[in-house]
Amino acid sequence: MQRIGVFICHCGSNIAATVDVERVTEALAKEPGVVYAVNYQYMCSENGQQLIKNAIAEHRLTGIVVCSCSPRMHEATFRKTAEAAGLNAYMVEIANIREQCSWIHKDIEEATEKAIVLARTAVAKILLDKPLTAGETGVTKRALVIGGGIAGIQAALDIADAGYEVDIVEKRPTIGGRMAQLDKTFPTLDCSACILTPKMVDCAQSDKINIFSYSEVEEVKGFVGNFDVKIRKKARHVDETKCTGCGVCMASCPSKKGLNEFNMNLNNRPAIYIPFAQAIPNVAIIDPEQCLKLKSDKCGLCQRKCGVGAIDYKQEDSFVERKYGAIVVATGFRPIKLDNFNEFGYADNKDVVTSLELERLMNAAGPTKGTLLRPSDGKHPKVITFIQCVGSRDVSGCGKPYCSKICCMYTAKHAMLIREKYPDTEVHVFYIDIRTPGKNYDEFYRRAVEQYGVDYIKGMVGKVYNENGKLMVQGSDLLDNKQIVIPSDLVVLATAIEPDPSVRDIATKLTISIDTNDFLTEAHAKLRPVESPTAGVFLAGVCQGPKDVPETVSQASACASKVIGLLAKDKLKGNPCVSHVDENMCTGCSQCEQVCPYGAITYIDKEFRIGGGKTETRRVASVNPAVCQGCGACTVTCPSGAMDLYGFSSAQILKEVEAICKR
Amino acid sequence: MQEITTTHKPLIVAFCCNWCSYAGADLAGSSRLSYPAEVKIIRVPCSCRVNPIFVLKAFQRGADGVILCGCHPGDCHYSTGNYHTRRRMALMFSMLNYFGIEKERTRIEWVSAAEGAKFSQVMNDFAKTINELGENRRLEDLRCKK
Amino acid sequence: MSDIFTVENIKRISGTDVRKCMKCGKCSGRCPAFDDMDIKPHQFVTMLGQGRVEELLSSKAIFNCLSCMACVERCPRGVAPANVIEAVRDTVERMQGGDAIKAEDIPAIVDELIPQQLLMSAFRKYKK
Amino acid sequence: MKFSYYPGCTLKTQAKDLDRYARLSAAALGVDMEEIKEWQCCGAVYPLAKDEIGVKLSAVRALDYAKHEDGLLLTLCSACHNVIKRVNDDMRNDADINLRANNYLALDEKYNGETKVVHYLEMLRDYVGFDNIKKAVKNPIKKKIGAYYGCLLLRPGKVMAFDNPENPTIIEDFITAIGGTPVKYPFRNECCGAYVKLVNPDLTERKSKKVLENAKENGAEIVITACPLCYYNLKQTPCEDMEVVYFTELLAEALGVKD
Repeated sequence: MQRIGVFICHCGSNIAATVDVERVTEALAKEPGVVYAVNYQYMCSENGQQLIKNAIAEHRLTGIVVCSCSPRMHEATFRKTAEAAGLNAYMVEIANIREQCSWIHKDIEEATEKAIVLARTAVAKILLDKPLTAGETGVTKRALVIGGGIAGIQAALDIADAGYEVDIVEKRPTIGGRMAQLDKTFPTLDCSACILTPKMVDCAQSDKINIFSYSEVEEVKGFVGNFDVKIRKKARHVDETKCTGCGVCMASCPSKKGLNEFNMNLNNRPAIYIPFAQAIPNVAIIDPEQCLKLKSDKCGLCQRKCGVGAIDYKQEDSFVERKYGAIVVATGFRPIKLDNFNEFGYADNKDVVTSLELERLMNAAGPTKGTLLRPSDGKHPKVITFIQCVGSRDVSGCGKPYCSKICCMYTAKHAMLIREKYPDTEVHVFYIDIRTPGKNYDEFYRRAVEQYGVDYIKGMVGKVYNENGKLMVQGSDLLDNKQIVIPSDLVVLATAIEPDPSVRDIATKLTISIDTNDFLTEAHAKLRPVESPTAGVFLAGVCQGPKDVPETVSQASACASKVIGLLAKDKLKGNPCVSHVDENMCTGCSQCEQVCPYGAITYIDKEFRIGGGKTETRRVASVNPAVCQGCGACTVTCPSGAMDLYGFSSAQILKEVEAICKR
Repeated sequence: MQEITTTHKPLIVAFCCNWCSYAGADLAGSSRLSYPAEVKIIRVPCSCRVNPIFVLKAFQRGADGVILCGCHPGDCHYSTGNYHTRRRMALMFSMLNYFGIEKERTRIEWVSAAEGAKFSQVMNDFAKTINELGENRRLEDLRCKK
Repeated sequence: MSDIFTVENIKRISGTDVRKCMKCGKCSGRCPAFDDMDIKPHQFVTMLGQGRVEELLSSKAIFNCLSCMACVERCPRGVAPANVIEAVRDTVERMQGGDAIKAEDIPAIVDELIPQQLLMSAFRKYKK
Repeated sequence: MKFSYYPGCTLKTQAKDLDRYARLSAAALGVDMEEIKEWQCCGAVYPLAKDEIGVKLSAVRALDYAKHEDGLLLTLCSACHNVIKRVNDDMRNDADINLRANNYLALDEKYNGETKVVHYLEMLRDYVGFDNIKKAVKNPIKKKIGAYYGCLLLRPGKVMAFDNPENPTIIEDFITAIGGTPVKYPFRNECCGAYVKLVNPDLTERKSKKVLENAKENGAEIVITACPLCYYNLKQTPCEDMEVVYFTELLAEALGVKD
């Protein structure tokens, strides 16, 4: 039998001026189950709390109802009070008679009546409250970072800096990601490699960071603080522990037809290769599509040449299973395919390139050693035309509806660098809008125009075609209301970016959500921008939305601080107001599993006694309280009524409805 | 228009999700934006916690109107909860309409934590509508009224 | 004629939502008849949105549009400038005396090889 | 293989060759082209205005006819193909046009876009197969041939679904199949100037000239087309050493059935 105490707060005159607290006290004292009712000036004050504690002891209360301000204000306070008095913290209900009553009503009669109803409703609810204990789980003090681009690198370094172990899983043979492919970075124009490669080296040298390159996440189980992850280390046919990265194998390889992915396929590489000079790990890898030994068992030259015996043609994929407390997703982006944009002639003309290809063409480590030469004939282009928004802001179904955000800035960068290095080159930029918000960004773009004389044309290109060896760029000049044709030597397309396609698979494995453009969804667009809706999983970089390097680094560091905050805890206290299942009623229909946004519900086969000494095995739902966030979606979806929510049970809410509807 | 009988005090049950609408109601309160006292709020973690049975129960016990408030679509604290609510309640309300509960007696509104003014305006408007519709007896179970 | 009815009617029969236009100018960048148009394809969309039908109705461009659909094909926003141009042309031709060619002019223009398709097209495009 | 065939007006008069060689070639390839009865002019241009129903009806009649045959309507003239394909799309996706057309025609059974509209080139690609044509070729056309697509076969791309509207390959593949060397040139999907010929011949002549010059610059000796209007406009344009022929004529020649 419950013994409930009701505590009515005056909140100075905030409540007492409109609500007749004495009448409320009298009325509530007569409620069934209520053994004590009292009013006081400030319940939340030291004295008020002491009053509650004393009453709990004196009247052997099993639960308390505080009629005061919003539970969003002082619920936590009164829970602590109750706990200090030896009561379970969840045997507390708040009747909001300030925000929902005294503050919005003027008539004392009306307000008092309503306050009584609200207090009764809270009593009706508390009579069915049960003591709840928040579960505790341990935390594995290690983080997993999926993706080894600048986002992953920065997050890993920051986490390692706080003293925690971090593993980076990178699907390519080296970390570095897209930033490693860039030539210079805006708005300062420092060399991308110069600022990135030291960070890559730091990763390699840190005793806290472990890099799984050429590896992929195979399977993820568990929950916040306790993820079990299986990692597939793809066979690179080179023993990482032995290879010194000397490069002798590359020189000896007779197969030279492989397309150099790092250089955006603009030149070739051997079948055994190190992606680029500063690769981390600096270890060779064999491309099985190109290797003569692996394809037809001929050759074997590299094995003979290798001084340390690192080549292993028989190597197979291997698996590593590790535990992690937190996961950072940083899977990055790629430029979209241009199949739907043949009006720009990308498929038919070698000298129509994407911006990322131009980065390689301008990079000292690129296929042209940093001299800007056009791919078709290796000549210096004299007229270069840039086209912005290729595939961005396109709702026709051919491209992407969003703004890719980085193109305005990198196009200004390219234009500027070209004019700086080759002042005799004419540079035109077709733009729809110039979007350069950010510190020193618009100034940067203006410099391209004012200092470097880049010709910006407001308008869009309709067709690019080859005529007598010139690329004719036909577009509109809207400010002049003319259609113009610019005979160019090189055309650069500011291609839209999209999340790396691997993100879909990762999202499924981590039960995190993805939007219609395949960007990962954050827990709250404004206030929790680096957290995924799944506890313990964090987002960094373009996988969450288009962003440039500085923004990516900020987000990665923010991610790291969230991870550190999580790993710093020894125990994670859960929210006890979670779902639970009545196994006797559960039919194992899976509907709750489908609506759960957190993947908190799994199915187990369980043995049940069915009388006569017999048992039967049934499939029933099982809620992981550490993962459940307590939204209650499953409770309503469940067709058999087996699902219920602690703290907000169906029976409680029905009682509240009844209390309100009692005339 | 018929004169509304003054003896009947309408009863309105409002289910508010903890993260947006309940906070919106708090903001309405702290901004002193009044709405009729017949509106009584029940706090739920998410609008998707509202079982159609709760709505039926309210009408069975003589409620004159039931309103659900949740986060704006796309802003749900639990990502997708209010999408379930939206679909589920569209069906529920049309069924109630079929039973004779005028569709104006049920409503679903999206109120964010910043929309105190909207909360008050929605509640005023809803209460006005309910007042105009008058007493609802269609699903009331008189056995409960001893 | 610049009444709201005409504007709305042109919008309706064009089947195009001119508000979707983001003013990139790709339609005009691609138009093969651009030099022969006094009002350019992108202007048709903008001006219809602004309700400036009087200027559109007196435009010569409506008779030079080739209906080649290049503008419709490339529009990144799903706007159809050609439909707007045709809607304006239809509006003109549906008014008395709006025909751009008359049946009695035909014998003077045709040669022996002219395909029926051309005559049919021209009648459909230039006559009520 | 049987198709209901919609020839259209021009193919009965000025473009008899286009039609005749198509029939001869089809017979050689084992394709049965059955001309639909009492067909009416398609209207030559698809009316873009949403309130034009009357001029779409003849297309619906032809489509409905084919529906009751084998459900495949074969077209040859680009203009007819464009009109009929787009009207068919309206009947499938535009409820208003569907309702009004059906109300007007009062057919025994409503027509809802069930028929599949197939262009002769699509028939060659998807039903006969270019590989089989290659096998049937007796006199390979060993020339450099430029495909002229024009507008009507390709655009609007989403409705016509004929080929990639900016980088089509079907006619090039056809050229390869009949033993020729396809010449890809950028203006192959540009407008020839079309019906504007009657009111602004200068514009049309400039457009056609550009197409032919562009084809020539890229090395084409012949330009082939499927459209009588393009054919006329290109033929009217003076361009030295450039032949313009219907694609069916080359097909018939390659198959050895040209009389």
